[in-house]
Amino acid sequence: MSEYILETKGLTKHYGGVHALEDANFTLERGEHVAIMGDNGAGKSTFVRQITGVEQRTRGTVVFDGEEVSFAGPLDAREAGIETVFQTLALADDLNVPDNLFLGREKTKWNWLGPFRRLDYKAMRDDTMAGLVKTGVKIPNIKNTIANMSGGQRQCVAIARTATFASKLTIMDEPTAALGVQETAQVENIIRTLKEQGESLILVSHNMRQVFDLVDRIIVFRRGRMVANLRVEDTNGEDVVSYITGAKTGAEFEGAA
Amino acid sequence: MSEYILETKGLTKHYGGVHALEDANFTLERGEHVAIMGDNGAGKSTFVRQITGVEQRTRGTVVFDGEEVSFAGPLDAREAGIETVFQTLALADDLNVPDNLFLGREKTKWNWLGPFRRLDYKAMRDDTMAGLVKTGVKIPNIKNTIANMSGGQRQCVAIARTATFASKLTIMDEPTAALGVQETAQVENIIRTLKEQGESLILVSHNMRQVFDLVDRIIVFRRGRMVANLRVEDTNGEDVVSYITGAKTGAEFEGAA
Amino acid sequence: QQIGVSVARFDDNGLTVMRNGMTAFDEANDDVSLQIEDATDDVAKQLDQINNFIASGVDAIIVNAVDTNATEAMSNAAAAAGVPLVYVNRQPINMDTLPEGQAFVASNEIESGTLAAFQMCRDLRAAGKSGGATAYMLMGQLSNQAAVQRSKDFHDVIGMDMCNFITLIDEQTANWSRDEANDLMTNWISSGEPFDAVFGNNDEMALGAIQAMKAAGISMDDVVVGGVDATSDALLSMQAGEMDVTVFQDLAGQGAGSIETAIALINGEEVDRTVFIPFKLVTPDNIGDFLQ
Amino acid sequence: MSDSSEGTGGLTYDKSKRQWPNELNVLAALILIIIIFEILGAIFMQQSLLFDTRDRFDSIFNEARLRIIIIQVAIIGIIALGVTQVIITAGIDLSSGSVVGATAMIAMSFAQVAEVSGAPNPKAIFGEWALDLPVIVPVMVGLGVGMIAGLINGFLIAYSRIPPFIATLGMMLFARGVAQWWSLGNPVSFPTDAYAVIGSGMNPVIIFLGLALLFHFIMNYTVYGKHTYAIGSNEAAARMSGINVPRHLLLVYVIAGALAGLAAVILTSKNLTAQSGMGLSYELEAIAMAVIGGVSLFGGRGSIIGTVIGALIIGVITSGFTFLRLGAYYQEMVLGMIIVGAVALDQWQQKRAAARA
Amino acid sequence: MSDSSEGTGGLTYDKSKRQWPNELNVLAALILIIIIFEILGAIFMQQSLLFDTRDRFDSIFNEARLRIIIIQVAIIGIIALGVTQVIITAGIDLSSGSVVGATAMIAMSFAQVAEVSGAPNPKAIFGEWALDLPVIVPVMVGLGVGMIAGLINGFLIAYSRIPPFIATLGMMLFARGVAQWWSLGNPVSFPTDAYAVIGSGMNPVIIFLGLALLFHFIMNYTVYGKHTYAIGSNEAAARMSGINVPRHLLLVYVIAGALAGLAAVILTSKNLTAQSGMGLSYELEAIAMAVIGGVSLFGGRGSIIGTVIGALIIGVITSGFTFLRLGAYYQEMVLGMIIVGAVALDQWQQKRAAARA
Ligand SMILES: Nc1ncnc2c1ncn2[C@@H]1O[C@H](COP(=O)(O)OP(=O)(O)OP(=O)(O)O)[C@@H](O)[C@H]1O
Ligand SMILES: Nc1ncnc2c1ncn2[C@@H]1O[C@H](COP(=O)(O)OP(=O)(O)OP(=O)(O)O)[C@@H](O)[C@H]1O
Ligand SMILES: OC[C@H]1O[C@@H](O)[C@H](O)[C@@H](O)[C@H]1O
Ligand SMILES: [Mg+2]
Ligand SMILES: [Mg+2]
Repeated sequence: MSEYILETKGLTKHYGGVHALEDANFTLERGEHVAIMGDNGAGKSTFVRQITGVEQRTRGTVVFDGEEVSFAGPLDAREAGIETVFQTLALADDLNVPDNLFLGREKTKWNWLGPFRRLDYKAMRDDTMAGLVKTGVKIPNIKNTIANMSGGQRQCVAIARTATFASKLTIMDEPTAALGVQETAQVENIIRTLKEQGESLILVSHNMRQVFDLVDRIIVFRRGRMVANLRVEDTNGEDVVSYITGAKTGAEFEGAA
Repeated sequence: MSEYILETKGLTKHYGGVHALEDANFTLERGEHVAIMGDNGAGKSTFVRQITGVEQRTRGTVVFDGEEVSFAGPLDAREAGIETVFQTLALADDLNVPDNLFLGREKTKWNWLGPFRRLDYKAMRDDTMAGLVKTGVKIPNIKNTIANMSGGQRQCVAIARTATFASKLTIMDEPTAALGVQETAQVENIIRTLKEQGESLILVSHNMRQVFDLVDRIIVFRRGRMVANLRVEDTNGEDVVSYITGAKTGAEFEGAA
Repeated sequence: QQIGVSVARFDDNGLTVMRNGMTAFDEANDDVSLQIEDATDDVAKQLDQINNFIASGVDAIIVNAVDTNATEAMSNAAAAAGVPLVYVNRQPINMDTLPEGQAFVASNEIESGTLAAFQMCRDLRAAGKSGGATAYMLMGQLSNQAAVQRSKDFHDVIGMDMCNFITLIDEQTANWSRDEANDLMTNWISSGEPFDAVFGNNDEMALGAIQAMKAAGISMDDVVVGGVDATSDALLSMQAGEMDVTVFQDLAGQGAGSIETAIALINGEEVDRTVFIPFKLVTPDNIGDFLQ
Repeated sequence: MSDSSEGTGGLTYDKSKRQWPNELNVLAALILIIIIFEILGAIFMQQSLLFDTRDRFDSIFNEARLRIIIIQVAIIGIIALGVTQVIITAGIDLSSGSVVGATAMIAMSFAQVAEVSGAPNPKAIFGEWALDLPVIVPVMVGLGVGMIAGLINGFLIAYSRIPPFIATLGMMLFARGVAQWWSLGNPVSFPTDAYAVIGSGMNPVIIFLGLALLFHFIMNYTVYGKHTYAIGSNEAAARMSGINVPRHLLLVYVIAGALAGLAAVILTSKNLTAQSGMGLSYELEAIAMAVIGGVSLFGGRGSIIGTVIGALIIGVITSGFTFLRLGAYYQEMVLGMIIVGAVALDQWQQKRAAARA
Repeated sequence: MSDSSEGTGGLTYDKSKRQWPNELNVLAALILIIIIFEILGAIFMQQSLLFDTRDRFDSIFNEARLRIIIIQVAIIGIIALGVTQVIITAGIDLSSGSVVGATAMIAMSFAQVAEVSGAPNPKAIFGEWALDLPVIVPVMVGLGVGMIAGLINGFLIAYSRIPPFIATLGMMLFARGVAQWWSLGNPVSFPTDAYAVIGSGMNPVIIFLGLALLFHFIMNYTVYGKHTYAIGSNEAAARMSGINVPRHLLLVYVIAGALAGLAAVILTSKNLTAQSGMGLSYELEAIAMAVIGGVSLFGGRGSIIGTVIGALIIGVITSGFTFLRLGAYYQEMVLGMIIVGAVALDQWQQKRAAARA
């Protein structure tokens, strides 16, 4: 078993003329929590999409859990053990909260019926309640469709979904962007619990306080390139900002951006 | 001319059994900047949607600029002088950045042609660049469609749109949620400029620091009701949080939530 | 010789018999090569098909017109390109002014509906109903000229002194289809109105009506049912004592005849401009002549 | 987390104000249409559409009318069950009518009898060996042909990412060609007695309602149903949530194809003949049933029950027109207006419900 | 903010890697199809599709073929110009074919001559006064009827919020009824000479290409065009941005109706007759042209140029089939496959472009 849960080498993604991600060499140790920071459009979400198979990379390799992988889609990534909260949330607007939470891995009965196996609504409802309570969100009626939820409620549903299923690696792309004060605190607690359970995590966030509170290491992206790799104990907010803005570039990344 | 630019009386919105907004009595003075805070699902966006005519209210009255109004749609609201950055952004995915920025009020030539008047692409492009620079966002190619923009880039386009057109009242629903450190600072500058120009503003935000930096007064919503109305100089973060969580309720709102 | 043929529609039972006649002729004659196109009941498409034939350099064109009123434009196109043209089965409107090198092999649609309706009238009299009889009519597609003509024929017949004892209760379209006719007849039966005769613009619809009446327990001896086409299903039904009247036209003969005429035109031979092939009434009395 | 709570955070939720299910609106439209016909019937015909005003039956209803109302929509209704599922995935199936035509021809060729009135049947496609086959053969052939058509549609849509409108438009043309080519346009008739039973009497209705019940259960209580709704609601989200979207879409189109194939079997059995023009424009009627029944063409919303009521609305209208002896020319005009009216009513109800809430 | 910069923040943008416009893919499909026909022609017919191999013309092209290729798609192509705009708003128009039928009948009744072969024309609808009218009358009537149909469609869709599929399906049935009722199914023929000129020779082609150019400009360089794309891209966003969405949609459907009306005028003039079955299934062909040309049925994407190329593809295929003497049974099958194939090619090109980028 390799010491890294995730490793990327030369990971690159171009959209036509836009070089959104360039030559990313990234490592994540087992149980480690890492934050990715950077300006809007720096390539953070692009990085997440390449790892999780949402898009096909232009070049580079991804090694997950000791094996070189090339996920055809997010289903593959999830089956390999990567749970993701995407920035776009990936919720089905016309379905209600429990349906969304269990989408793609419903609790069922009569499983011999294959695709026509019966849904266990009761069990899913109870688990949904439990999952939502962890995020601290208030939802008047979970049987309403997602289209009727507020921005923060939607985000909490997406987070509850990820937190409900165990995984080897959790990726959260700006999970608290739309959350209120209380809900943010709760979600941060969820992340702490993951840490205690030894699960690895990649957290994309613009929130400096949150990042310093929660993670072991900070990676900074600028213009599609990694420009810093900092242990939290060796750095501070101002320092990180100077990497984000381009005032500084990490020694090992010289010549990058 | 009344002293208030906006006043709501008993504004209420129910969605089926969900009482999203209940009996909101709200006032905003000319030139005043007010923040609306509250938990996820507290009813902030619902309040914004009732004022701007996106939805039809269940009951209550809205007085804008001295006249009782009942906008049939956001177009009416805009024509009356209300510019809004909606939480859902309201961008057309298949159009590019300048097209979105000027959507509904394009710069044109040959205006005698009515709906078939000619678009002045060049002028709109130049203004778009100027508007975007104000938000500090980096966009590699503004001719790419909005669908290809990162979360923060999209948000900056929506903000630039509002900032480009003068108005009597600007409403921003969580404008910096997806923004990076630099972009957030820039958008806060835009808001300060509005203050200097004497334009009124409603800012929905979960960001305590931002709110205290920018506004004159803070309104707190809880469970669809207004529960506090605080001048920033008379309060502090902890105090506001206790209103948000329900530990406290403003004297004049007793019996509300 | 290369001959282009444009047929009004391929999924039409009667026209398929005509087409079969053409194909049989084609197979029997090595020096003739047919290219048969389906105009899918679209006038404009038919005109385009003729122009495509011209562009491909065919030696002659045969047209089974979608709309006999639209033949003028077709005649003009063929005449301009100097390609011989033969109309088949349906009589062109510009028959009096056909250009040089054009002819037609057709039947007169007025006959078909009149023959059937008049025979039904006689059958009703013979059954002693001349004091008053009621009837339903199932019409073909309302945009189709055969449907319009046959319906009009029926009205004309029951307007004659000899047949005006027949009252039409209702007339509706079943779009030539047995299934729609079956449902429509069942709807009529559900209203409880008594009736003595059913005329279908074609046999398929008459057969659908018969199936509906049988399902409702109505004796086929009490109702006079007439159709047009003399399809083998209809002849079988007539043998079984259900269908009473139908009308046959020698469609296969028309098909073959049109090719012969086209070849004569190609060779510059003198041809009759009109070859008229009459309809024939079919009843249980002469059905033996039509069973193959 | 008690069973009675509807949400989290201890919020109260006023259950009495819940919006009523959309199916009730559709039902209301059905009842409204019936009432209109009854009134017009009383005025112009001095008769009732649905009730027995002539004492011809032992019940208070005009049973013959009730029966034909549903018989005449049962076959297209079966197609509409599949089309409903397709539309819920945000797809469309323009091919179902032509697939009925092609399947009708092919299945019927395996259902023919050897002897007709003492003479060998002249229409057999395959020669002697294909005559008088057990009834299971044509039925299986019908289902099989329908499923193959569905499989091709599904493959094109799910794996080649061709828009459903185009993929099924292509299949529509293709299947129409097959139907005509199969016996070169000639009708195929004279099925075995066993085959003739399938579509006789009320059998089409029983099959239609039985399948409706089955699919109602499947759409509401199984993983298949949930994923069908999820894909129609947000395909990208469904994909990101780990649903195997292509495989699921394939299954949906195969089911729709099988139902079209079954409809063809019942249709030919009912009419004792197969004609290459059969099924023409059934696709539009099936789509109309679904949409009148409240299925959203944008996907994600609708139900089997709604579609069944939609089918009944069309059945009542068809019978009502004949009942009123409305001139044939006006029928299409009025049908057009009624379809629009039913949906307009539904829209207005929903808007009112939302506003009043 | 110099003219050469493509974005903000001083980022470099590699222009050479820009994706090529989608129209080029459609053009490539057209060329591919031509090449296939040329190869098949050389092998099986020892002839060329587009070139003159028989020395019948003075040019190197088979002029008759070139002309018929475009003439036969010009009329439906005009409809497709309107349908393209409708689809770009994320709508659909199923009524255009039937509207052509109804408009054809009505317009033609005002275009008849008084004397035919010495006898007064028996088919005039209105009696003597309506014969031998100036050509502007039937043309205006045609445009007017089309616009009224479009107005009703647009009103139902924009103001009553009825889904376009249903509103135009209703109009399809309604207009078909009107077409048949107008002269009780009888064709209307014998137009004045002036009227006959409109659709003669290459006139339909000139009108088609002229309108295509006009709408190409309108869609790309005017507010009308921009709002059409915006509504199709995200209707809610367009509304929130302050576009008067209902009014705009109304305009789009009225334009589509006017184009259908114009097509009917040209069609009747070209064929010298109007028949109630005219226009049947033109809606599908018009939609096919647009979609083959790259117009997305989800709205927001597509172009007039694409649709024109799409129309040419259908024209080449139609003529190519006759040229190859492909049996009629196979034509529909192969046409179905080609439509699917053209779109599949387009999909594959786009995917490859995205991946390679
Ligand atoms: N269309 C709707 N139908 C039913 N309930 C709705 C609808 N829209 C909003 N709600 C509910 O109304 C409540 C208030 O929603 P609103 O969007 O105003 O919250 P918010 O304060 O803006 O929250 P956030 O901070 O998460 O954006 C929520 O409980 C939400 O679920
Ligand atoms: N499909 C696409 N086509 C073209 N450009 C794209 C596409 N997706 C993203 N981009 C561009 O790639 C760059 C990186 O985008 P990405 O979404 O990774 O940014 P990000 O770091 O996640 O930003 P944010 O903090 O705003 O979410 C941006 O400039 C964006 O415009
Ligand atoms: O055009 C369609 C019609 O053509 C008639 O000649 C035939 O008798 C009818 O059965 C019907 O098929
Ligand atoms: Mg991002
Ligand atoms: Mg909100």
